[in-house]
Amino acid sequence: MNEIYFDHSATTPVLPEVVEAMTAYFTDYYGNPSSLYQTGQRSRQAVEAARQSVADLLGADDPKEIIFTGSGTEADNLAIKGVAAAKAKRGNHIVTLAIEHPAVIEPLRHLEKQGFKVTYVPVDKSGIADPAEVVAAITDKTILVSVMLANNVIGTIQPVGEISRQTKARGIALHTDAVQAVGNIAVKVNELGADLLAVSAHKFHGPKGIGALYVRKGTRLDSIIHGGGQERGKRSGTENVPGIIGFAKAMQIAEAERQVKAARLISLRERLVKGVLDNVDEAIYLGDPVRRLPGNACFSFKHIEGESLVLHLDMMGIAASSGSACASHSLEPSHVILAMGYSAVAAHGSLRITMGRATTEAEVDKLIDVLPGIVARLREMSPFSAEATAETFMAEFGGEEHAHDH
Amino acid sequence: MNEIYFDHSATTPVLPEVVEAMTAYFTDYYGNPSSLYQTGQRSRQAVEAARQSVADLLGADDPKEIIFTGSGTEADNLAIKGVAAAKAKRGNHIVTLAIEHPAVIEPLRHLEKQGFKVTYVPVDKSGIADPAEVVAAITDKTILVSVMLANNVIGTIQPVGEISRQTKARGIALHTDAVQAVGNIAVKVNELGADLLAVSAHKFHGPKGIGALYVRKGTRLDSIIHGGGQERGKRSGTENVPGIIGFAKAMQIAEAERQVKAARLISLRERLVKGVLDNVDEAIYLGDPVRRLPGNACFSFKHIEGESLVLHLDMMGIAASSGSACASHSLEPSHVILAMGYSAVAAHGSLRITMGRATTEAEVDKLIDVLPGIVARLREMSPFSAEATAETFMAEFGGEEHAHDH
Amino acid sequence: MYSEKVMDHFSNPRNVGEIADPDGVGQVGNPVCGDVMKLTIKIEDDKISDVKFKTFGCGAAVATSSMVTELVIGKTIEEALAISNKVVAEALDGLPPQKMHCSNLAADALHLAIEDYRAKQKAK
Amino acid sequence: MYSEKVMDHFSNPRNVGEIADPDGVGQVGNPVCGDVMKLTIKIEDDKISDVKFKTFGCGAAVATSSMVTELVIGKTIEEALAISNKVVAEALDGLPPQKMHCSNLAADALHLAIEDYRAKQKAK
Ligand SMILES: Cc1ncc(COP(=O)(O)O)c(C=O)c1O
Ligand SMILES: Cc1ncc(COP(=O)(O)O)c(C=O)c1O
Repeated sequence: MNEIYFDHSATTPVLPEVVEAMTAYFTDYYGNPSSLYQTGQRSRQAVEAARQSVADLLGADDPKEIIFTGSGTEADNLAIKGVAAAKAKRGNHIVTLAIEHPAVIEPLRHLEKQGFKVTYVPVDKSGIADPAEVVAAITDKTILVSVMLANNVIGTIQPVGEISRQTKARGIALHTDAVQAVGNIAVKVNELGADLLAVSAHKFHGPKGIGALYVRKGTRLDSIIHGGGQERGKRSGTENVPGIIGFAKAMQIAEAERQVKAARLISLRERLVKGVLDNVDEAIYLGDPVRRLPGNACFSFKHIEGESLVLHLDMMGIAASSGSACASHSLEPSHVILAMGYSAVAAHGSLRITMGRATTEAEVDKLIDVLPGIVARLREMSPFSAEATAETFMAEFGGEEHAHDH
Repeated sequence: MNEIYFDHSATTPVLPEVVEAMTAYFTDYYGNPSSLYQTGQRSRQAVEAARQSVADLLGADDPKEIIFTGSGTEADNLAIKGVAAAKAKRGNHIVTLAIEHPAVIEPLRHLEKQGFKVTYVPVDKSGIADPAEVVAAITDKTILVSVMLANNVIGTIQPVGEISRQTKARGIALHTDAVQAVGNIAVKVNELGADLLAVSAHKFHGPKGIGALYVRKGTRLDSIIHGGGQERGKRSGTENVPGIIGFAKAMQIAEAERQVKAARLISLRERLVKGVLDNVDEAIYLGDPVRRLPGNACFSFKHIEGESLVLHLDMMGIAASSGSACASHSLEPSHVILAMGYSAVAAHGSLRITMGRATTEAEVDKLIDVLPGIVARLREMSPFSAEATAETFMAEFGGEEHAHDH
Repeated sequence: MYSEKVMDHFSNPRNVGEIADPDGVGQVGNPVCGDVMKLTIKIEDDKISDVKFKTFGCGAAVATSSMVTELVIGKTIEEALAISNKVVAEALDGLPPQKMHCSNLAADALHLAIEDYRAKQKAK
Repeated sequence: MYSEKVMDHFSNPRNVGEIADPDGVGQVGNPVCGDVMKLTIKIEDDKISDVKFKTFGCGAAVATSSMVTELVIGKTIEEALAISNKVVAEALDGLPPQKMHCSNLAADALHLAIEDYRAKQKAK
């Protein structure tokens, strides 16, 4: 196990209070919420109370607007494919950002294969989209605009509210992937003007395997998992009762702690950023310095590769991640950092630090302490240097490309 | 809460050992299995060990053949829509049974809207399909045969192995919904000859919200939830690590206990069936007396309606369910009982008793004791009688039909 | 799922049975849908002096039948005709949405029984 | 994810650096893919007397680079040419499947370095 955990955007530990809230629903209140008898109705009531709580926390008008799913990814898939199927007759065009999470990008790629057209709006160097550009991409055929609220790599917060004013005026559904946002910044569906909004519990100290999609009343949406008709016919399958209880409990705690936590994380982040930039040469602080998640600090270090950085940190007990190719399932360099206009090499050299409720100043200082040495060691090993950069290498050895068929 | 639980086919309590196995994965080993560092790799190893265990218990050749999903319903959806999408170019015909669970029927109805043709093979009065009829339904265009292993209402076990010999010979994928079977009867993918097989943990004392699909090597299958590429690209979304651990642990225990439990449940069931048929007039024991799940006993009582029966039992602390219209999300009478050739009224008068590992003789005797009184009371209240049957009522008042648009 | 009032009427249904020589009979529902109600009424001086029901159906069907008999006894025919299915559901503190349509037909049975009574009166 | 041997070579890489006046240089990979390896070799009496590497890349890339240098020192040119990427991966007790293709290029770099040496010999 790692002593220091700087990867809260990947996942978070479930809080003991949350586990405790769930436990009785495994062993005692185990009834199927669709069952008529008391043991079943006990589960039904618990699920509906949790739904009400989640609706309230999101500022939704009606608990019926909350659909529980098996993950944040499923919530995004349901929003995108669900609207596409329901509105296919009205149009076949969808607008999104170039920096969306694969949970949004991949369903869209899937729709593209079926004849939908998707516009991937770029972002600026700080990783933020221009609302005017998003709106300008809308055509007569547009049925959905999907703009993430907070980015998972660089933590930038997108101007969803500004965009929704326009989509609303044109009667186009607006989806926002708020998986990284909930628990970290204010997320209120009416302030955002979102018609659909995806959440995942394990990002705010709830359990893995439970997500939710907010669906504004009147938004047409087809189901993507068919069966017994649970969740008002939008998501069939026996309800994950303990998961739903844990989701609501974790969200309640996260929301109660949010503002105090955010202030603390922002000051820790500033300390970290200053420490890193002061102590490591040729380091870039990626993303917007202000419009970003409180706990996110993302860097790129010249001439070195992110996975190696992550492995060296791991050997010192520090858990962090990289937007680097090798750190994820895909071997491509982070499409987010590329979309900001950085080179593939800069993207490979990225390190993402995401702090959370238990992060301490001492942990930040430890990172500031060990990072320069690791970077220096990797740079020593790097074939790139001030003279022989990746760019000159590319010019010389450009033919050495190999197919990416994995 | 109900003191006596006779609804193990709806769901089961999670065993304390299973909760215990999961707990550390909520709070301590919480890493994202896709993360490189130790906390992540610890989760990865646990997930892969669980996968291996599930593969072994199912007699699969390779743990890669196991895909974890968010429910049994999702596993069925993935099997059906996944094969349909992957093989749409080869054909558009699917064969299934008239008595399948909505987790199979509804994805098929969805495919029918997209131009697929589905043959729903009938069953005999005992609720079992004739393998020859299933095979006879296969055409040049058939890409999938989906035959449930054990039925959820009447517990009948279908001749999947006999059917698979034919599908294998013709190179057609065979899916079997084994959600009710696992933990109750032997389920080995090679003996069954299944190419796809769906499982759900909460049916055998594992947690809700986690299922699995076995996919035989070489079976072409598209994903239905797209994103980060987890589960070998077949099911994206951060892995539900505690759920997967709980799934494997529950399945290990269920399999270890299975044979002893089955023998005990069969004798309890015989006691129950004799007790009910001896003490209640005009009661029908539905389904096959031998080829059925050990713990399932399903009845139909003339002139009365199932939900009322279930509510009266509930008032006496007994949890049971009905194939009745009102007991489920749909208001239709059980399509399973109708498919066996019974009338809608008989279907409405059904009571499903499903016993489990903790069921005792005393509980069975309690049911035998109270049931006759409840049935008598409801019959007294019923407008039907030996003279005025539902059939004569239909003849007289046939015009009184109202639309089922809910 | 059901309110306490529904469960009260379900577990202790009022006026179960059939009047031997009724002045009016009303029967509604469809066995295929799972709900059939039969109401028999006795009328004296334009008032409902007695009413009994028999019902095949779910908890909601039984409870609405029972409730309608309770609501109607002693009422004039005009008052009884003002009782709608909605009134019955409200008197039971509401019904689950999926039960509103099929299982809430007791007032219809009542109205049919009154119609039957009037038809018989005319025929005399 | 990585074997102990990979992690050993990753955390204590052997023969890091660049030979000042090499007899052969081999460079492979592509910065876009995230893995670039540069091998410099010294040849004496048809044997590889020294080898050093510099690598930009992930754990697998660093470990395979280190491993190939260890495997090759003291070998004849013929023996060195028999070392394939597969041999290197096996010497490390295997690599994760997704790392086999892009990050396992050290043997290619070695072969290019030998080619470079031979080309230079011919040019002399
Ligand atoms: C035969 C059968 N298939 C599929 C399912 C669906 O499983 P789940 O509720 O876990 O999605 C069930 C139970 O609900 C079932 O009995
Ligand atoms: C922005 C964003 N969207 C969606 C997801 C998917 O969530 P989950 O892994 O719970 O499916 C994630 C995290 O993985 C995320 O960061």
